[in-house]
Amino acid sequence: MALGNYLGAVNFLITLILGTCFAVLGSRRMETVIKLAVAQALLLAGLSIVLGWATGIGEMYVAALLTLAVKAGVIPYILTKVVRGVGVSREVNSYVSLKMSFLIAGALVIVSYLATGQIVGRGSGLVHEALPAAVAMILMGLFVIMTRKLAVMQITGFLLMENGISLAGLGTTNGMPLVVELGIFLDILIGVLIMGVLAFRINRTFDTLDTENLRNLRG
Amino acid sequence: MTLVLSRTLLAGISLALLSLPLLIALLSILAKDKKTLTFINAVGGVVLAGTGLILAGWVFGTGPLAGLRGFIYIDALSAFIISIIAVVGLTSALYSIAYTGRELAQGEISPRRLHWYYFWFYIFIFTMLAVVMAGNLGIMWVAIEGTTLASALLVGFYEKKTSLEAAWKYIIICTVGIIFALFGTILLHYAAVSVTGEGGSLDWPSLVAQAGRLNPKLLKLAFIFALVGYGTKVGLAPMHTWLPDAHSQAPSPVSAMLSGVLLNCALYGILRFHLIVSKSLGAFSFNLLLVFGLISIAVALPFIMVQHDLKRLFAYSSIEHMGIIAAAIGLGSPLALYGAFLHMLNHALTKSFLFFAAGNVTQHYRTKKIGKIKGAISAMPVSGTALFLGAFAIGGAPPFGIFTSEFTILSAGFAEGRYGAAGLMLVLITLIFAGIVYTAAKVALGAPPGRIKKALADRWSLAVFAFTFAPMLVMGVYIPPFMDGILRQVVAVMAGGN
Amino acid sequence: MLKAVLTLYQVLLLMAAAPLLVGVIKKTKAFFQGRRGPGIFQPCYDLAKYMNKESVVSEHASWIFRVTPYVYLGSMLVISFLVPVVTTGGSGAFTGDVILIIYLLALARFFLAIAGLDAGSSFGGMASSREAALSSIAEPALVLPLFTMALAAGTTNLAAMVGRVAQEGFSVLTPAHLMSLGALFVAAIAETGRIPVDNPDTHLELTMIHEGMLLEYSGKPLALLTLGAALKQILIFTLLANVFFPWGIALELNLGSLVLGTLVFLLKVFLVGIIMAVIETSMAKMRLFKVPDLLTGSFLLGLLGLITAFLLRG
Amino acid sequence: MLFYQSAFYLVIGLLVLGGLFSLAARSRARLSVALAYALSTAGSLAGIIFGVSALMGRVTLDVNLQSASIPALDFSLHLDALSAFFIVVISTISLAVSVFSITYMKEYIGKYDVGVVGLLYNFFILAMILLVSGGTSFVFLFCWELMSLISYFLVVSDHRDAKVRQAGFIYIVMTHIGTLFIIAAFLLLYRETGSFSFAKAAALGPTLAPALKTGIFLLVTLGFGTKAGIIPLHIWLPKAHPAAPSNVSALMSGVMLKTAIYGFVRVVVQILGGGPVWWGVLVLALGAVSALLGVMYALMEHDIKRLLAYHSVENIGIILMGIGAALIFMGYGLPQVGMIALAAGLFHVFNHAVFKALLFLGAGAIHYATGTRDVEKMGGLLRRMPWTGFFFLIGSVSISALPPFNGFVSEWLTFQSLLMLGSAPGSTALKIAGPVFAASLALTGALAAACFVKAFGIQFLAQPRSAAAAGAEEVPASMRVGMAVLAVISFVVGVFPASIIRLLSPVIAALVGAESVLPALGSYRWLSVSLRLDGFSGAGAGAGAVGAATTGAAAAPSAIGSVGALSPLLVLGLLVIAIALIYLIAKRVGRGGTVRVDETWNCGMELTPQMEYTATSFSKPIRIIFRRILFPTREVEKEYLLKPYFTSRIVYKGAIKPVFEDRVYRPLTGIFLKFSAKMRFLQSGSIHLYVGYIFVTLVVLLIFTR
Repeated sequence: MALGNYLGAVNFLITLILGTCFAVLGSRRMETVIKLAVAQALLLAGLSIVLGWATGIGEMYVAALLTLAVKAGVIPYILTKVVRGVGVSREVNSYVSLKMSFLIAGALVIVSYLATGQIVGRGSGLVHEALPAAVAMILMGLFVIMTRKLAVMQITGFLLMENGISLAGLGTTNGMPLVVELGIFLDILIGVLIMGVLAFRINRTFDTLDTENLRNLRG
Repeated sequence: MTLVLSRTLLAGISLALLSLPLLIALLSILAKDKKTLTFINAVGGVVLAGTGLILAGWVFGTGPLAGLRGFIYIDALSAFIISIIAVVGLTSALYSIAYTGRELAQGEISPRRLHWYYFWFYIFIFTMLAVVMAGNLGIMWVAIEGTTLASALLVGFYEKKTSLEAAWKYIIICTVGIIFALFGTILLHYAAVSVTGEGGSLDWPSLVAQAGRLNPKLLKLAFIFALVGYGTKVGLAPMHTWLPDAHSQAPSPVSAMLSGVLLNCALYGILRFHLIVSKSLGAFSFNLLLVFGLISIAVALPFIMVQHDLKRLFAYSSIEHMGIIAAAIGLGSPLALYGAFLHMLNHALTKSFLFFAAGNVTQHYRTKKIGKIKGAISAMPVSGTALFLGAFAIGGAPPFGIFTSEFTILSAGFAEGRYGAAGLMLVLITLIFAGIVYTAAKVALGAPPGRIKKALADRWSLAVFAFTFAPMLVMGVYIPPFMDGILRQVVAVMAGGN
Repeated sequence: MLKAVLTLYQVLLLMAAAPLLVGVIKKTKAFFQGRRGPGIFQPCYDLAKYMNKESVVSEHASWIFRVTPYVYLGSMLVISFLVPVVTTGGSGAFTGDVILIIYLLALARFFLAIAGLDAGSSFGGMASSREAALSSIAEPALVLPLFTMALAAGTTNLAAMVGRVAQEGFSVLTPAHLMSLGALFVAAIAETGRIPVDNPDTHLELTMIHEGMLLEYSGKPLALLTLGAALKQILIFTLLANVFFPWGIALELNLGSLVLGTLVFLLKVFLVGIIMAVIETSMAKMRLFKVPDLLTGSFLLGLLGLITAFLLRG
Repeated sequence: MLFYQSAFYLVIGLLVLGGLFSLAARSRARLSVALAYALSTAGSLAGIIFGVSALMGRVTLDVNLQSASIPALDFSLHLDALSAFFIVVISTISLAVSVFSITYMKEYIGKYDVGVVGLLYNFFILAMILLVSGGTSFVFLFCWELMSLISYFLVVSDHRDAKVRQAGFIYIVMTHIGTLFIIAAFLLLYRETGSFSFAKAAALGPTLAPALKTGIFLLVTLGFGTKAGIIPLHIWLPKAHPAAPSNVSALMSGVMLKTAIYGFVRVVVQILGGGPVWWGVLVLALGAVSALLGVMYALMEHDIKRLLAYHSVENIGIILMGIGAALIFMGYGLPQVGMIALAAGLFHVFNHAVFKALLFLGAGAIHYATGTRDVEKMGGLLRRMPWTGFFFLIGSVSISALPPFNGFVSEWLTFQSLLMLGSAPGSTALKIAGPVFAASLALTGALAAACFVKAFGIQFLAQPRSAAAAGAEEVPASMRVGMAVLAVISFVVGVFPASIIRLLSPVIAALVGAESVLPALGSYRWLSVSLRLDGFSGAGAGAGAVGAATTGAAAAPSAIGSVGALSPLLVLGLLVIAIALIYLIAKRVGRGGTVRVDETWNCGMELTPQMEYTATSFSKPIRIIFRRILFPTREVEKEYLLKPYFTSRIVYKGAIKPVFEDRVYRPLTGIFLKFSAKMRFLQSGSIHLYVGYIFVTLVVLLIFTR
C-alpha cells in the first residue's frame, strides 16, 4: 500500500534503534544504559506508529502505546529503582573490552544480514531491514548477557533481545495478534519485576550484583 | 443439542479449571492462619485435580475441544498433560503441607512466607495449565514464559546464597532461551501470514490446516528457534544448565513439580511446533529431537556418575529422562510414541515420588550432600525405603513403570532398525542406572550417623507415597485399558491426526 | 557264573601279587644297591605283623580316621573287579570304564587325604597338602594317554580298549603309542608314590607324602592301608601293562589261554616293577617343586602322543 | 490339563502368600519366619510335583496374559519341557533350603527385618519360576531383572557392613550390564520376528542371516555369561554370594546362576538352533577356562562361602563345557550326538544345584553354630556337629565328582561328550582339542577334590582352632532335615542317574528337535541303572563319523560296541560288599584289633591347635605350582627380641592378586570416573558460559540445517 512512501522513515528508525544498541554496548554507566533503553523504546513506539499509519492497522497504535507505557515507563522506573536501591552506577567489568565489543557487535550485524537477508526477500510488502536488524539486536542482547557481569546489565540485555523480537514482529507481520502482544508485555513486565526483586535479594545476600559471585553451584 | 450443551459445559469446566488455581492462590494470600491455609490448600488441591481429570476424561471421551474463540484448544495430548499436572500437582500440594510444616518447625521459613509459597505454587499450576490449554501458539508462549516467572521465586524461596543464584540463573537462562522460542513463533506466524495473506493467525486448528502449505525454509528456522528456546526449558542438553541448579535449590515439592510437570509442559511446546513442521519437512524435526534427546542422555551420564548432591542427581536424571522422551518422539513410530508418553507419565510419577522421598530425607538430615547422608533406611524406614526403591524405579528396574516404557521405546528403536540410536540409548541408560544405584545405596544403606534420630513418616507423606507408588508399580506390569486408550489417542494426535 | 568266578580269580590274583610286587621291587633295589635286602615275602610278613598289633588312635581323630582304611581298600577292590587282568571277559568288564577307575582312585585318595588331616598332626597335614597338589597335576598326565587309547578304540571301556590293541597285533606300536606309554609311565610313578616323586621307604618328614598320611595309623588299619597301597600300585601297573601291551591276555575263555594270561600278566607286572626299581635306584628324589615340571613334561609327551595319533590316522 | 494348571497356580499362589504373610506378620518375627518358610516349602513341593508330572506327561502349558496394545507387557507363559525341568531344579533346591530356613532364619531375628527377608525370599523363588516359565522375552527380562533386584536386596541384608554394600553394588551393576546385552539380543530378535514370543522366534530363528545370528549369540554369551559368572565376568560372584544369608546364597549359587544357563540354552540352542562350529568351541573354551581358574581361585580362599562361590564359577564352566560340546555337534549336523552333550550339561545343572546348595547350607549351619565363615577358625567340628559334618562330607564328595554321588555321573557324561569330539568329523585341531579339554576337566576335578579335602579337613577334623569352634553345637532339626534332603538326592541321583536322564529326555528332544536318544542312554537294564552310550562308532572303526545312536541294538550288556557304560548301582554294590568283607575279614584275622586312644604323636611335644596345618599352608603347594596364573603375594612381618635370631612374633599374610579386577575392571572404571569428573567442567557455574552454550547451539543448528 502506502508503505513504500514511509520506507525511508522506517529504515531510518530501524537504523537509530540499532544505533542505540551500539550505544548500550559502549556505555559503562547504568544511568546511561537505562536512558538508552528508554530511547530505544521510544524509537520502537515511533516505528509502530509509522507502520500503523502506513498500513492502517489500528492495533499498531495500541502496541505503540503499550511500548511507551511498559518499556519506556514502568521498566526503566523499576531498573532505576534497582540501580539506586542497590547503589551501583558503574558496570564492574566486562569479559570483553570496549573495542572488542564494538567489533563483535559489528560482526553480529553483518552475520544477521547475511543469514536472514534473503528470507524476507519474497516481497510480502514488508520491511526488508526489520528482520536482519531484529536478529542483530537479539544477538547483541545475548552478547550483553554473555559478557556483562552486572546482574542489572543482564536484565538490559534481556530487554535488548525483547526489543529485537518486537522489531521482528513489527517488521514481518505487523505485530502479533493483540492478545498475544498483551500477554508478551505482561510477561516482560512481570519478568523484569521479578528479576528486579531477585537482584535486590542477591545484592542483599551477596553484597554485590556481580554475577561472577554466582558460581557456587557446579557439577 | 446435547453435544452443543456438553460443549458449553466443557468450555465452562475449562474456564473453571483455569480460574480455580488463581482463586486458590488469592485465598492463600488472604488466609488468616496456618490451619485455614492448610485447609484451602488441601481442599483446593483436590478440587483442582478433580476438575482437571474430569475435563481430561471428557476430552478423551468426546474428542478435542476448541473454545473461547480459539483461545482454548484441548486435544488428547493436552488432556494427557493436564492429567499429569492434576495428579502431580495434587500430590505436591499435599506433600507441601508436611514439608513446609517441618520447614516452619525448623525455623527455615517464616509463617508469612508460607502464604506466598502457596500463592506462587498455584500461580505456577495456573500457568502450566494455561500452556497446555492454549489454542494459540502465541498465548502458549506467554504461558510458558509465565511458568518461569511463577516458579522463579519458588526456586529462590529460601533466599540463601545458593537458592538465589539458582533462581537468577533459572530466570535469565530460561528467559533468554524462551525469547528464541518467541522468535520462532514469530517466524511461524510470518509463514502462516504469508500463506493466508492476513494477519493474526497462530490458532492451532488453522495452523494445522495450513501446515502442508507453509514455507519450508521458514518452518525450518522456526523449528530450530523453538527447539532451542523451549528446549532450554525442557532441559535438553546443552541448554539444560539451569536445571540442576533450580531443581536442587527449590523446596522439594517444587522440585517435584518442576521435574514431573513443568518439563513436560515445555516439551509440549516443542511438540506443537514439531507437529506442524513435520507435516512439510518430514524427518527434519524427528532427527533433531532424536539427536538432542541422545545428547541429553549422554550429558547427564557423567554428572550422575560423579555427583555430590542428592537433589542434583535427580535433576540430572530428569535431563536424562526428558532426553529419552525426546529421542523416543524423534524415533517417531507409533510404538515409540506410545512408549514416549507412557514414559512421560511414568517419569512424572516416579520423579515426583523420588523428590518427595528425597525431600523428607534431606530435611531430616539437614543436608543434601550425598556423603553426609547414610543409613536412610534405618533412620527413616518409610522415606528411606521410598528413596531406595524410587531410585531403582527411576533407573529402570522392574516391576516399575519406567522399565516398561523404556523397554517399549528401545523395542521401537530396534524395530525401526535404528540400532545405533537405540543401542546408544541402551548403553547410556544402563550406565546411568549404575550411577543412581551407587548413590542410592550409599544414601539408603549403612548405619545412620549418631546425631540422626529415627523418624517415622507423617501421614501426609505416607498418603502421597502410597498414592504415587501404586500407579508406579501397576504400570510396570499392567496398563489398564482406559490408560491404553488414552495413550493410543495421544499417539494418534502425534501421528498426524488431531 | 564262569565270569563271576573268573572275576573273583582276578581279584584274588591281584591281592596275592600286590605284596609280592612290593617285595620284588624292594629286592631289586637292594640288588642294585649292592645289598641283600629282605626277601620278597617281607611285605606279607609285615602285613601279618600289623594285623597282630594293637592300634593306637589319636584322641582328636573322628570316625573319618576309622573309616578310611575300609574305603581305601574297598575302592581298590572295586577297581580290581573292573580291570581286565588276565582276561577281558570278567563280570565287571561292561562297566569297567577308564573314567570310573580314575575317579575311584580319586575317591580313595580323597579319604586318605582327609584322614591325614584328622589327627591334627602337622605331618599328616603336610602330607595331605602335598598329595592333593601333586596328584592334581598328575591327573591330566594320567588321563591323557588313557584318553588317547580310548579314542583309538572308540570307547572308554577298558576291556574293549585292551581287546582292540590285543587284536590289532604289533602294528599298533606306533610312535604315538609309545609316547602315550611314556607319559602314562611317568604319571604312574607319581600315582604310586615312587622316586623321584615320593620316597616310599622313608619317614623323613621333609620328603614323605604317602607315608605322612599313614603316620598316625597302626595295627590293623595300617595293614589295610598298606595292602590297599600295594593293590593300588599293582592296579596301576596293570593298567600300564594291559592297555599298552595287552598281548597274552585271554580273549577267549578257555583254560589254556587263561593260564597263559595269568603267567603273562605276572611277567608284565613284575617287569614294570623291576623297571621302576631300576629307575628308583638310578635317581634321587626330586625337590617337591620340581615335580610339577616332570609332570608337565609327561603331559606334553602325552599330548604329543595324541597329536601324532591323529596325524598318523589322517 | 486342569491338574497341571491348578498345580502351577498353586505354586505361584503359595509363594505369593508366603511373601505377603511374611510381610504382614513382620511385627511378630517368629510367626513371620514360620509362615514365610512353611509356605515356600509347600510351594516348592507343589513345584516339584508340577514339574515332574509335566515332564512325565509331556505337557506344555500356555497362559495368555497380554495386557496392553504394546508388544511389550506380554506376560504370556509357555511352559514346555525345558521350563518344567528348570522348575524341578528350582523347586527341589528351594524345598530343601526352605526347610532349612525355618530355624536358620531365627538366628536373624532382631538383626534383619525378617518379615521383609521372607517376602524377598519367596518372591525370589517366584521370580525364578516365572522366569523359566515365560513364553516371551519380555517376561523373561522382567523376571530376570526382578530376580536380580530381589537378590541384590537379599545380598545387602547386612547393609551396615561396608564390604557387603560394595559387594551388592558390584553385583547389581555387573548383572545390569549383563542384562544390557541380553536386552539387545532380544530386541534384535524382536526386530526380525516382530514379536517377543519365544515360540515365534524359534520358528524363525534358524533362518536368520548368519551375521545376525552370530551377533545375537555373542550378545547372549556376554549377557548370560555375566550372570552365570564365567571368567572374566565373574568378579561379582565371589563377593555377592558370601554376603547374603546362607539360605539365600544356596539359592543364588544353586539356582539363580542356572537361570543364565536356561536363558543361554533357550536362545542359542532352541531359538537359534545352534550355529557354526566355532560357537561351540568358544563356549567350550570359556567353560574350560572358567572351570580351571574357578577351582584354582577357590583353593586360595579361606572364607568358606567365597570358596563355595568360586566353585560355582568352576561348575558353571563344567556345564558350559557340555553345552559347548553340544553346540559343536549341532554345528556338525549331528544333533543326536549333541543331545548327549547337552544332557551332560543340563544334568550337571541339576547336580550342581543340589550339591552346591547342600554345601552352602552346610556353611550356613557352621556359621549358625560358630558365628564365623573363616575356615582357619574352625576345626574339630565333626565331633561337635556330626550330622552337619556328614552332610557336608557328602556335598564335598559330590562336588569333587567322586563316585557314587551325583557329581560324578554328569561329569562322566561330560567326559564322554568331550571324547566324542575326538572322533567327530571336522578339523584335526578340534579332534585333538576334545581329549585335551577332557584332560583339563580331569585337572579341574582333581583340584576340586584337593579343595574339598582342605574345606572338609580343616573345618571338621583335628582340634578346634578357636573358642567358637570348640563351643559349637549341632544345629536344630529343621536345618539338618534341609541338608539331609539334598544329601539324599545327591546320593540317589548318583546311584540312579537314569531317573534324571528320563526327565531330561523330553527336554532335550524338544530342544534339538530330533528323536531322543536318551532313553537308551539311561536305562534300567540288568539289575543296575546304567548309563550307556551305544552305537558310537569311533574313528578306529574306520567310519570316522559319529553314528546315530541305535537304541535297540545293545540288548546284551556287552562292552564292545558301546562308547561307554556306567553302572553306579553296581559300583555302589561292589563297594558296599568289599567294605563289608574287609571289615568282617579284618575282624577275624590276626590277634590285633584292640584300639587304644592316645595323643597324636608330635615328636614328644604336646600338640596344640596352632601346630595344625592351616588352610593357607594346605593350599600353598598349589599356590606355588600355579604361581604364574594366581600371582600370589606374601608379606611377612617379624618382630624381634634379638635380631636376627629371636623373633617374638611373625605375621604372615598371603594373598593372590585379583588379576581381573586389577588389570581390567579397576582401570576401566577408573578411566570412566576420571572422564566423568573431567566432564563436570561443563557445569562450571558461570551463567555467561551457560548462555554461551545456548548461543553456540543455535549457531551450530543454523549452520548445519541450512
